[in-house]
Parts: sequence; structure tokens; C-alpha cells
Amino acid sequence: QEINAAVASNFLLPMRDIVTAFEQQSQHRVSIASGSSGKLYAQIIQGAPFDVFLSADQEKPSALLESGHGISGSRFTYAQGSLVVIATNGLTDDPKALLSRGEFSRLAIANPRLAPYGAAAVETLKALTLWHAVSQKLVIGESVGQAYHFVISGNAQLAFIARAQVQNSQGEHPYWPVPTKLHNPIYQDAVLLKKGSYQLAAKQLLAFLQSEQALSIMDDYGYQPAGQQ
Amino acid sequence: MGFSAADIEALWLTLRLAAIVTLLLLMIGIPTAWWLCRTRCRWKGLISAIIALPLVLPPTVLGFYLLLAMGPNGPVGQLTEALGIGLLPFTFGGLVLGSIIYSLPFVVQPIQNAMEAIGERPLEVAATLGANPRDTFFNVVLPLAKPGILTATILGFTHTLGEFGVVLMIGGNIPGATRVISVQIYDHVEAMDYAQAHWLAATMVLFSFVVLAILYSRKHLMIWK
Amino acid sequence: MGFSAADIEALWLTLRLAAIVTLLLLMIGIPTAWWLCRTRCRWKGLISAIIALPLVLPPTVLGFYLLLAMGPNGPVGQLTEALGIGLLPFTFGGLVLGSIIYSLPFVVQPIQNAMEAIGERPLEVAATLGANPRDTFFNVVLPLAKPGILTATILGFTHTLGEFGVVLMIGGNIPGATRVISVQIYDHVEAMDYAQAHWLAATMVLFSFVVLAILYSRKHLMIWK
Amino acid sequence: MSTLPLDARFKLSYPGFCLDVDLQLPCQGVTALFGHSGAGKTTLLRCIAGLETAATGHLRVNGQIWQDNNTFVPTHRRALGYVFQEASLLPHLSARENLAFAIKRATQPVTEADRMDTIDLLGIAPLLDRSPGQLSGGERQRVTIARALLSKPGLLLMDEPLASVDQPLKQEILPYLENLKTTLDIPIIYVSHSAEEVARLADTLVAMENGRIVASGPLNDTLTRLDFPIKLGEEVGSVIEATVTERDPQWQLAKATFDGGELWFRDSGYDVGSQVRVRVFARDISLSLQHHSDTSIVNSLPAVVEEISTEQHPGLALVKLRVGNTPLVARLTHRSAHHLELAPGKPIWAQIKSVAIIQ
Amino acid sequence: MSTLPLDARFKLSYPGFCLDVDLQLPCQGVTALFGHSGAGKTTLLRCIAGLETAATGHLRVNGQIWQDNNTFVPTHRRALGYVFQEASLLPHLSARENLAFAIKRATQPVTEADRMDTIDLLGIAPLLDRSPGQLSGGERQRVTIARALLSKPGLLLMDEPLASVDQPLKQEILPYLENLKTTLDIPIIYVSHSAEEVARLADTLVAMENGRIVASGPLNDTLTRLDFPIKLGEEVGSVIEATVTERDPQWQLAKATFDGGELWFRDSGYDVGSQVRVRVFARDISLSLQHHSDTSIVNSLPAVVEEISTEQHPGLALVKLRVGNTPLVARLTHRSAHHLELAPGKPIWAQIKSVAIIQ
Ligand SMILES: Nc1ncnc2c1ncn2[C@@H]1O[C@H](COP(=O)(O)OP(=O)(O)OP(=O)(O)O)[C@@H](O)[C@H]1O
Ligand SMILES: Nc1ncnc2c1ncn2[C@@H]1O[C@H](COP(=O)(O)OP(=O)(O)OP(=O)(O)O)[C@@H](O)[C@H]1O
Ligand code: MOO
Ligand SMILES: [Mg+2]
Ligand SMILES: [Mg+2]
Repeated sequence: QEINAAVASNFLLPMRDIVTAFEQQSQHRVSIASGSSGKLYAQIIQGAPFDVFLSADQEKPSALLESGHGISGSRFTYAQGSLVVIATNGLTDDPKALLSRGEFSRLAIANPRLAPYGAAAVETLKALTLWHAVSQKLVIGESVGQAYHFVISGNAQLAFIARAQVQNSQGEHPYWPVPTKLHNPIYQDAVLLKKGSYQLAAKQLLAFLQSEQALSIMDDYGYQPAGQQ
Repeated sequence: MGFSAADIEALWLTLRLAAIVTLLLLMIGIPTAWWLCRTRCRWKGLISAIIALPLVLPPTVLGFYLLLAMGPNGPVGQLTEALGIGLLPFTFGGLVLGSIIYSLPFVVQPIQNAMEAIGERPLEVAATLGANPRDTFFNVVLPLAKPGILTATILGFTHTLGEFGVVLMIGGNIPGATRVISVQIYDHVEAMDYAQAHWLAATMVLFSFVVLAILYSRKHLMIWK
Repeated sequence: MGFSAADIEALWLTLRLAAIVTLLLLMIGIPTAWWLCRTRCRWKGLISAIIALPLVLPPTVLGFYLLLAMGPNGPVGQLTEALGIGLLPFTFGGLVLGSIIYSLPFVVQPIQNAMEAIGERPLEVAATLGANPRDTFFNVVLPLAKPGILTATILGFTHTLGEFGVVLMIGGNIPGATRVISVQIYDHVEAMDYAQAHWLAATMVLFSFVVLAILYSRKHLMIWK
Repeated sequence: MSTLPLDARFKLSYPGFCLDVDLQLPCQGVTALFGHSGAGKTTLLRCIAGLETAATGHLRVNGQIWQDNNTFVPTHRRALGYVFQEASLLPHLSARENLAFAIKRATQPVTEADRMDTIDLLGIAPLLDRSPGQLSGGERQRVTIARALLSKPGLLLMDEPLASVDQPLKQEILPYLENLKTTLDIPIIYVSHSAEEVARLADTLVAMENGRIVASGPLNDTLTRLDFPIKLGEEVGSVIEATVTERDPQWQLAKATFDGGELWFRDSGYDVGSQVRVRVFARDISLSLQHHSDTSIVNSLPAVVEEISTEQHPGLALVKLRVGNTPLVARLTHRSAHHLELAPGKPIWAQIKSVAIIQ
Repeated sequence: MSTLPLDARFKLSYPGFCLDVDLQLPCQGVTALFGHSGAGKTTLLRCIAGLETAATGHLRVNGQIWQDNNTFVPTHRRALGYVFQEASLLPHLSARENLAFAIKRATQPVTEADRMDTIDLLGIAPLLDRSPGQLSGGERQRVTIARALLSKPGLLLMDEPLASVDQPLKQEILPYLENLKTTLDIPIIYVSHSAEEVARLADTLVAMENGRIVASGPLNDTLTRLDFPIKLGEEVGSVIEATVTERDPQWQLAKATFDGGELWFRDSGYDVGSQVRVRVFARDISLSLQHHSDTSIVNSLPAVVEEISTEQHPGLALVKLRVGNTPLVARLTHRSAHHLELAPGKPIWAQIKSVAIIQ
């Protein structure tokens, strides 16, 4: 059976590896459609042929359940993201120090309205009481992906991004893992969709997400299992 | 460095999409341009404005509204379902429709300008020689509007190759059906797979450059013949 | 339902951006079109192709490459820094530059076609009456290329209003500096704030419709005068 | 056939100009449309061709209604050929393709021989592969004429077709058009400022002024009217229909007999018995009281003075003569008229240089 | 001034056509460029105007080098006026604005009086606010002529400027151009198929064929050459420079005296003592053995036969005469020549109708 998985962009890379492992174990094939969660959500409401939805937040899967597009009871938190602050190539100093001393001209974050990592970044800045100091230097990307681009192109010196991106990054970017206590946990929820035609395979995929194998792949990419605080 | 199977699939799909869309754009755009050029209808200005309107919305937002319209509750969706075509979003057909709407102004405008530049005389001459309006259209208007049609083709084709906001929204990034090369490059960039993104982008740019350079040289040849 | 202060700020910024970009597009596009129309240079076809090339890349990807080029390690960035302008990304100036690159083909093409349609005779006539090339350009070529220039203005303006891939990438969504209305609408959609998105989109569409309808009616008047 | 094959009434207004014509023309032969610049000649042709859709009126050609209150036959269904005043080759087609365009849509099949004849006559064979931009002014005009002829029209509208054609070529094309007129049996409306062309071709003359028709009628009647509303200047004259009765092969001359006498003219191979048209310009007739045989003037005809009027220039007189039943007009100075004591009824010799006879 | 003010040598090749001219023209007066359709007249004018950048050669006008191996003065810096063969008003400007365009860029200031005069002369005052598309063919041409004149050129190139202008209007414009010629003191090159225009205006005649100049020289020399390479047909004739010596107000006639005799012609207000140019068409001269006083022919001059040749038509003879030192050409039938026993050296009377004298 062939199923379609709608996956939030930030989880695309681990998902690819997880799917490869899943396909080796089962007879099913999975194709991944990635995009921003908001876009995927709109598409699902309009009848997109997705079997499962791996969101970057908790809000959209629960909205889908409420509107009846998701199958009740299928929602669960498949991963918890970790936030890091990354600095441009060549900045040898500790990003945390740079951040607190304000030694940068641009700080990139993801749009807090759209991306949970963005919201977490704002919470962190507020917790560090840096919010007022940095708000004039903020540049906002559509996603953490964009925030990352701002840094690697050298246009911003610091960015709040997902740990997963550092894991995969090219070049020597010093980074600082943001302590989870500084912000609300970034829970990413998945849900099984009504529109999906092969619910059996889809359920198996969701189950596989919670397997040891999947969790170790997630760990490689900097995701923590849900609930581990 | 090479292409993955997914890249090749996307490349192929893109070319098919761009070719079909360009063809349909010309088939719709040419008569529309001619009508706009000839009519004395008072709504002419308004209709031109409506054709240009999709341009003012961000492609993703336009795609969002097209998605609503073509969805099961939208007017287009209800029409296509009633016609037994089914729903268009997330199908190749849907991509084609979306791309057409988005690129139509680039096609209608240059053709209309070229047709207006022809003036009355060649049409009058053709009529006195016994050519009916259809005959005149095919054998006088179209050949004389060639520079505009070529420009329209180039703009329509390249715009379809490159645009992905609309496509991403109504296509849903489904491999083999709606994942075109622009989406693929975007995915590579988002996945930080820059090498692959550069490679694909360079291929696109190079291929397009060759095609465009040939078209443009022919255009200049044509005009200065 | 009303506009938030952010919406109004974005609206205002967008209009400023579109107006400035359109003006600069015309200032760059008109001489370029004229040069392409008159030159016998053999690279003409290639240069036309290069101008059209940005179209084949997805705007976001184009924006990504512009970000690299305008960054501190990119050639443009090093140039602007050497010139004391500083870096362009996340500035209004950067948006202007990016939008110009992205919309240039829509401006050059129609103007070039219109100029080519003028033919040799009016230029020869002007020369025999003692008009130097500059004089001829301003007093013969520009007035006669009016329909093409109008089309270019419309396409350039609307395209700048609507495009956001490039803008998003090099703008950094900074309120008051680079957060334009297209990004704002996009954000509303992504944030599932559909009502606010509809409201803003409708405003944009309505406003543009009125502007376009006026421009098009004037165009038709002009041609049939 | 029908008695009034071309019946046209049109009204059309431009700011500052108003066309208002009511015109009946015979079903065959050439009608010359004469009139000053801006008189409305082109506008009238355009109305007839159906190119002025704003014109109201009535048009019947060869018994078919082309326009009236309820009908408006579109141009492409009017079987007509139109030679526009300005060059009007289709710019994307070569000369050859322009001709082919007409042939393909002609009302009757065009044989290869027809095609070759027309091309040869207009001397355009070497130009066929050029595009319109590569032709000289006269060359373009000739291709346009050929194209109109090859469309085998039922009505031919020609707007100053020979204006940019040089004299010798004109001398070749004119006889062809004359010939066309008799073989084709279609009406031709011919706008021209050249009295020579008009005299050679026209059977009917229509004079326009300010959008109105101020005179019309058979050629000779109009030309010999001393009060003709359009001043013909150097071109006043008359036209005599005559029959060839003798040929003199030694001197290459031929003799034509008409009601009133006979005229010698240069022989261009006319058959004895054929009808010819002899054009006599007023300026080419001199009058004498006696017949002189020691001059180079070959033709000397006894005539009677009918009427004397003053020309545009006050020193000049136009004298209308009658030779038998044929009217002639002579132009001379008032001093000569006085000197010769001319008065209506006076018998006189009209001396006509044979070389001044056109056809 | 300089002796050879316009010195032009050009070479230019098109597929199937090759221009190769070497031409010297006097610094003032009108040069008529004559030649069949496609002979290269327009191409030559374009070379002189600097519009054919591919042409190689040499051009010196009024002592200034406009083109040679190293120099190419661009068109807009050549002080010339060009009336194109086709209508060429700037389409985005009204007639008035077209004139203003020229006036603004004229080489000398144009006074309001100049402007009004030109407008009146060409009869375009009522048309000034129309756009070119709203003008008739002749109206467009007149505006174009006015525009060229108002640019106050140092060299005027006119390509069949009066082809679409009607006869009476031509009669008004021609004297103006003649006048221009003497007052402006600039060279005018004038392409025309009309021998009438040429005879009235031209001082020099240049004949082209196939891209080459086949004959050139002062008007009368060229016109009276019986072997003139371009067949002039009806227009063969001669031009006599004469002086007005008497006016007859009663009969509105004037008398001109020249080396060989005197001629009466209609008086158009010439001052006694002024120079005039008298055009005599070969077809308007008849020969007689004796002088007759009972005819309407006013002018009868004693002449001597110089040369007899055959015209295009074998029945016609061209006879070159000498009246005093002035050459004249007469056309008659060979039969008449035989009948009058014409031979070189024979004395004869040349009868010229006064009305055939043009200026
Ligand atoms: N579209 C128009 N708008 C206004 N006036 C016009 C228009 N077309 C023609 N006219 C005017 O109508 C009159 C008649 O024009 P028309 O072309 O019929 O003249 P014509 O007799 O053919 O003259 P010509 O011998 O110069 O060609 C002219 O005075 C012209 O200016
Ligand atoms: N661009 C071109 N390419 C090829 N041949 C050309 C081109 N322009 C002109 N010719 C040819 O050159 C010759 C001379 O043209 P030109 O226009 O000088 O003739 P013309 O003497 O002005 O004739 P007309 O009296 O008909 O206007 C013609 O045979 C014409 O066909
Ligand atoms: O501007 Mo877009 O939404 O990246 O195609
Ligand atoms: Mg006309
Ligand atoms: Mg010419």
C-alpha cells in the first residue's frame, strides 16, 4: 500500500530516514509531502489526499480533530523539538555570550505566529530579559529554515533555530542549546486523517514513529521523545 | 553529482506542465487578446483589469483562494464534481488550471499590444481581397502579431517553470503528480541540502538560458529578417 | 472587521515599495529595451535571455541566492560595503533591488516590443528634422511606445504588489521596513487567521482593480483617441 | 442587364467634413473620380468597399444590395478589388505571397497564364521574392495593382494607382487597363489627378467637391462643358469616338473617321473597323481662317464656332467648336480670338496636330 | 562660393540592385532626378541624407564634408529637409505639432510670418488640429512639404512631393517652389515623374537607370538632346531663358525676347526686364514653310533644321531646330517631314502656340 504523509518542513529530514526504515520493515510505501504546517493544514481542510499529518505544533492537529478531518484518538506527540542559538561561521565566541552582550546586528527567529520554534525563541528572550534589547535587531523568517538561511548567508549573526538543523549543518557554526526551562516545550503532534485511503498502513507508520528505531533517528537529528523534560 | 530519481521525475513533470500550460495559455490568451483589441464593448477595461488581478495577490495566497474555489465547497469544485471531473486540487489538472490563471496576464498583454500595433490597414486589405474575419485572423493577424506571441510564450513558459507558490498550495507537493522542479529545489533548500539545490537550480537556469537564447535570437532574426 | 495597525503599516509600505520599484523599473527598463531594440550587438539574444532568467527560478529560491549574493560574503554585499552603503538584506533598499531583478523581464519585454513596432521611418523623419538621438528618443520613441510602457507599468506594479517569495527571503519581515502586505496576508493564512486574510486580500484586490480599471480604460482611450 | 448597376447614396460625417453623395454609374467602363485634395474621393471609395461602417446609405452593385437600412454586406463578401492610395502590401508576405493571397481568395479561378500576364505587364517578375520593405515606391504600387487585378473583382476601385509610376511605365499599364475595361466588363472607379489618365480610361467623369458630387456624366459631355465646375487647367479638351478606316503602312499612320471628318494619328496596330477614342486637348487646337497645306499639322477640319468663354487666365479664351456633330474645345489667346474675329456661327478651320491625338 | 558645392559619390549594394553614382551638382537651383521606377532615386536621396549607413562614398555639400572614408556626419547634423516618398508625418503628433517639431529644430529661427505663409500656401490651415490618420492623402503630403520647408534646410531633398496633389493645387505650389529656389539659394534635389514639374522647376537634370547616372547636365542641353537616354515620351521639349520686354495689358499678354526672337505668352504679372523660363514641348511646335498670319498661333519664328531623328513610335520624327542660337525640338509625323522636304540646313517657320508656354 502507498500512503501520503504530510510533514512539517522542520521534520522532513528525520522523516525521510524514518520512512526508509519503515519501508524496509513493511510492504508499504510512503511518499512525503512537506511544507509549512499552516499550508498543509489548509490543504487538508480542502481535501488533500494525505493519510497522516505530522505538524510542527499541537494546535493544528487538534483543530483538525475538532473539524472532523482527523480521526479522534489518533493524535499524539511524536517528538519534542529543541531550540538552539546558532552563530555565523567564524564567530568563535559563545553564542550565549554574544546574545547577552548584544554583540550582533541581526538576530533571526522564525515567525512566532507561525512556527512553535519562533514562539519558543520569543519566550526565551523574554525569560532572559533580553526582549527589549533585541527587538529592534530581529529579523523574522517564515520558518526556522529561513532563520537558518539568514545566518548561513552571513546576513544575521545569530539565529534561534531547531537543533535538527545544526545537526545537519555544513561548516563550523558554534551553537548554544537553549535550556528547555526557558520556554514552553515544543511539542509536535501527529494525527491520522479521515481522508486517507489506507488507514492500516497509516496506523502502522504512526506506530513506527514511536518505535526505538524511529526515536534513535530522531535523536540523531536533535529531537527528543515526547514527555522527556 | 547527479540527479536523484525524484529530481528527474520532477524535472519531467515540470516540462510537461510548462508545455501544456504554455499551449493552453496561448490558446486562451490569443483569442482573448484579439477580442480585447477589437471589441468596442464598454467592459473592456474592466475585463483587462480582471485578467491582471491575480498578479496582485501573493502566489501562495492566490493558491489558497484557488484551493478554496476548487475544493468540495467551492464553486469551481462543485462545478467540476457535477461535470464528473472530480476535484482538481492535488491533481495535475489543478496545477494546470492554477498556473494558467496566474500567468494569463503575461500572455494576454503582449499579444494584445502586438495586435493593436498592426493597425487597421492590413485587415482592410485582407477584407478587400476576400478574406473573411477567420481567414484574416489566421493569415494576417497571427503572423503580424508574432513578436508579441513570442514574448508571451517566453514569459508564460518561464513563469510557469519558476512559479511555485500557487503550485505548492493547490498541488500539495505529491511526487509524480504535482511535485514540480521549483518545489523540489525549494525542498532541497529547506532541507539544507544546498549542493543538490545548487545543482538543480543551475540545471534549470542553464537549460532555460539555452532555450531563451535560442528563442530570442530567432525573434531578432524574425524582426530584422 | 478592521485593519490592525500592522496591516496599515504594511499597506503603506507596500504602496511605497511598488511605486519606487515601478519607477526604477521604468528607468532601467526603458533604456534597456531601447538598447536591445537598436543594437546590432551579437550578444543581444543572450542579454535578453539573462534578463528573463530570474523568472525560471522559484521566487524563494531566487531570494535565497540573492541573500547569498547580497550577504557579507557575496559579491554584491562586498560591493555595497565597499561603497559604504552597507548590506542590503533586511533593508527597504534590498527589497527594492530584489523586486527589480525579479520584475525586470515583465517591463523590458513589452517596451521592447512596442519600440520595435515603431519602425525606422519615424526615427528617420526626426533625424531629417534635426532631432538628435536623445531628442528623438524623448519626443518620438517614448510617445510612440506608450502602450508598451503602460503595459510594463501595470505588470511591474502588480507583480511587485503581489510577489512575496523574494521579499520574504531578503526582507526578514521587519515591520515598517520590509513587512509588506503580501507577507502579511500570507502570515494570516499560515496562522489560520482566515478572516483577517480575506479582509486584507479583498482590500488589495479591490484597490488594484480600481487602479487597473482606470489605467486600462485610459489605455484604450489613448489608442483609439 | 440592369440599367443602374451601381447605385450609391451615402452620408458620413467627420468633424469638419461631411460626405453626402448620390451617384448612379453605368455597369461597365471606367468612372473617373476627380476632385481636389480632401474632396472626399477616398472616403467615397471606402464607403463603397464597406470599410466605413459608420456611413449610412444605400448601395446596389450589379443588382445586389450591398448596403441599405437593414443590410450591410461585409467587405470580404463584396466582390471588389481595391487599390489603396497608400502602399498596402501585407508586410509579412513577399510580393509573390501577396499575389498568392489574392489568387487563393479570388472570386474566379486564376490561371497560371493570367498570373504570368499580369506579372509581366506590371514588370514585377524580378521583384517577386522581395518583401515590401525592399521595394521602391513605384514597385510596391505595381505589385498592389497586380494583386487587385488577380483577385478577379466584380468592381474595381482604384485610388490614384499610377501616382508613383513613371511615365513610360504608365504608357504600358494604361493600355492594359483600357483593355481590361472592355474584356472584363466590370465597373471601375478610378481616382486620379491626372487628366491624361482620365482621358484615356474614363467613360464617365464624376467631380467631387467638399464631400458632394458637383458634376457627373459621360466623359465628353463633361469635358467640353465650358462651365465645368472643376477647373481642368492644362487638361481641358474633348474626346472623340471614331472608327479606324484606313492604315498607311509606309508612314505608320492610321485614319479614323467620325461624325464630322477624319483624323490621322500614329498607328499602333489598330484594325480597320475598330473603335478608337481620340483625345484632343484644347491647347492642341489652333484655329485658322483658311486651310494651309504647307504645315506639319496633319489634321485640319472645317468647324463652326459655337461659344466663346474666358479661361482661368484672363488672357486666354476657350472656344467651343462643332465639327459635324462632334464638339471640340480650342484654347487660344483673346487677342487671337479678336484678331480672327471669332463669333458664334463663324466657320473656321480647326488645326489639330496628329501627334496630339492620344489613342 | 565654391564651384562644386554638392559632390557625391556613393556605392551601395542590395541583392539584385547596386547603386553606383558619381555626381556633381551646382550649389543652387533645382536638380531634377529622373528615372524609371526602381532606378535608385530614393536610394540616392537616402544616401545623401545619411540614412543609408551602409553606403560607402564621399559627400561634400556647401564645402562641408558630410561623408568620406573617415567621416560620417549623422543625419540630424546635416542641415537638410527631406520630403519622403511615402507619407511620413509623426503619427503621435497633430499636423500643427508636426510643424512645430520642425520649427523648434530648424537651423534658423522661423518667424510667425514664415509659418503662416507656408501654411497658407499649402492650404493646410483648416487641418492643423487633425492627427495624421484624419487627413486625406494629399493633405498629408502637403503638411509634410510644409514641415520640410519650415525646417529651413540648407539642402532640400524632395521625393515625388506632388505625386498625390491635384492639378490646381500643384499650380499653386509650383510657383512657390520656384520662388523658394531663387530666394533661398539652396540646392534642391527633386525626384519626379512629371515632366511638367521638372520643366518648371529644374535647372539641372539627372537621369538614373539601374543605380547609375546615365545623363546629367543643364536642363535645356539634356532636354533637347535627341539621344537622351531616358525616353521622355510626350514630354520632350526645350526650355528657353528669356527676358520680359513688353506687356500688353489689354490682352493680358507679355512678350519675352531671347537669342533668336520673341515669344508672346499669357501675362502673370512679370515685370519688364525680369528673367523668365519658357518651356516649349516638342509636340506643341508645328512647322510650316511660310509664315501664316490668319491663324490663332501667336508665335511663329524663323528657324533652321539641324537634325532629324525617329521617336519611339516609328511614325513620328523629332526635328531639332535652331532659332538664332537657341535649340528647339519639334515633333511631327514622318509623313509631314517628308511632305515638307525637311533636311538639315533647311529654313522653316516654327509655329508655337503661345498658350503652350509655361512660365
Ligand atoms: N478620420 C477622419 N477624421 C476626420 N476627418 C477625416 C477623417 N478621414 C478623412 N477626413 C477628412 O475628410 C476629407 C476627405 O478625405 P478623403 O481622404 O476622402 O479626401 P480625398 O478626396 O481622397 O483627398 P486626396 O486627393 O488628398 O486623397 C478630408 O478633408 C479629410 O481631412
Ligand atoms: N532594402 C532593400 N533590399 C533589397 N532591394 C532594395 C532595398 N531597397 C531598395 N531596393 C531596390 O533598389 C532599387 C532602387 O530602389 P529605389 O527605392 O531607390 O527606387 P526609385 O528610383 O526610388 O523608384 P520609385 O520611382 O519606384 O520610387 C529597387 O529595385 C528596389 O527594389
Ligand atoms: O512568491 Mo512565491 O509564493 O515563493 O511563488
Ligand atoms: Mg484620397
Ligand atoms: Mg522612390
